[in-house]
Amino acid sequence: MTLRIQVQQQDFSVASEYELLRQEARCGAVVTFSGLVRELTETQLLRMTLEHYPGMTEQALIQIATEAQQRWQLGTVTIIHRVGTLLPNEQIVFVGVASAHRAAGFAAAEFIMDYLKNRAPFWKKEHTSNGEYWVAAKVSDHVALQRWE
Amino acid sequence: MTLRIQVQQQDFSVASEYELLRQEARCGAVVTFSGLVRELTETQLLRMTLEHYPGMTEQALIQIATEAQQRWQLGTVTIIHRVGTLLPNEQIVFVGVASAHRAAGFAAAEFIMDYLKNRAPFWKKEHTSNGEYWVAAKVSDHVALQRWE
Amino acid sequence: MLKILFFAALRERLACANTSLDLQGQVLTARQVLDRLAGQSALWQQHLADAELLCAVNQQLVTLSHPVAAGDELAFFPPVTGG
Amino acid sequence: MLKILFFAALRERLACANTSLDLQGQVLTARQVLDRLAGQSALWQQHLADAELLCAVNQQLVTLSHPVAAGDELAFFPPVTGG
Repeated sequence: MTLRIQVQQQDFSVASEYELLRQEARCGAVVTFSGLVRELTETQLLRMTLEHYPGMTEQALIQIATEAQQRWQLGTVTIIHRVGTLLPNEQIVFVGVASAHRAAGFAAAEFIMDYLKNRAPFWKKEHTSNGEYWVAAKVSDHVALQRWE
Repeated sequence: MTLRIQVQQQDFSVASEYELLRQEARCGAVVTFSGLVRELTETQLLRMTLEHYPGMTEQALIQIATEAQQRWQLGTVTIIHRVGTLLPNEQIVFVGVASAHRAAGFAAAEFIMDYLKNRAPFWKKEHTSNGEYWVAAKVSDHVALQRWE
Repeated sequence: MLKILFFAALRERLACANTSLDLQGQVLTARQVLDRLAGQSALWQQHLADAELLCAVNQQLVTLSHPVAAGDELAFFPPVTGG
Repeated sequence: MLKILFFAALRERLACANTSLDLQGQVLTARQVLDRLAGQSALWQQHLADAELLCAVNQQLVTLSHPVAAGDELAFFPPVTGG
């Protein structure tokens, strides 16, 4: 049971993270989630900036990962979240879970993302060809939490 | 909506597959599942052999991926499954899903694995220090299907 | 002719990967074919009686009530264990 | 002193990233602190009245009924949007 939590400006390598996750001899399943900056439908996204609450962010991610490890039998859990300026198609977040059984891996990875979306102090601002906008929280992200309660 | 299905003896690269999946500008989420040959608890696993039903295998995987694309809004769906001789910690299977929303990606990747485990004609044989054994189907894999019906 | 395939543990137990059956123009169910095959020997009877066996006709999973005719490809195999 | 932080849209609207309050030995709830801050100006009143605001004490999410005292770090911010 290893926890790997990183909040960083620089990009991350899914390939390297996956290699770390697959090393555990007793874990036959690795589930990963990657979140990317995607294009907007109604206007052109120039870049995104990600603000966070230093100190609280890391604690929140550790709490979420620890809670997942208490709920399911997991090997390594990795959470990486970027902050600062991001361009379209850049990577924002990575969650990786190694586990003996796939159901635990899928559940834990989705649980971590659902909690991260609602509890971890990150805020996105979109810089578009029409101006700058703070991203609004989505009702669907609140609803997503309910299944875990 | 792209489908990428491969049944092959040679290993695959999760890094390359991920790079293909993350190219879609409108897909902000990439979920991957990798299944690995894991150690046994009671005896030493020397190697595993994977038999399949050529022709039917590819069709079964295409059907499963197509069904997932009908149920959820997805971008590229990739399924790679190896056959032949595999050593401990080698990669067996890869499922990757790109989607606009993470819930669809998680659901589709798990759906594909659950169906693959029950419907795709692959059979594993474990070669251990105590002899050779065909792997028995797991009740939990049958149960896993029920949630999708 | 009906082409018949066996896979995995079943293939090993029967010591047979594929065989064929002359249906003489008949249409049978997969179960009827299974019964005919089982009549070939005590060994085949024993191993083809497994209620867990799966069946595919022309590379599609079907139930044993599915019809087969000359030119079809019929396969019997144990529950799958890939992934 | 109580250290108070604001983030994201709230920080921009208040044009303030952090401030402090002398509690003079009192223990207040986060809501009482919010009310005091809102009294500073019409602008602050307007933006701190947002019912959606989240609150953290010593870097843990809490409800507005949570007590704070000198030495604590209190933060107010809009719903989070990471991931």
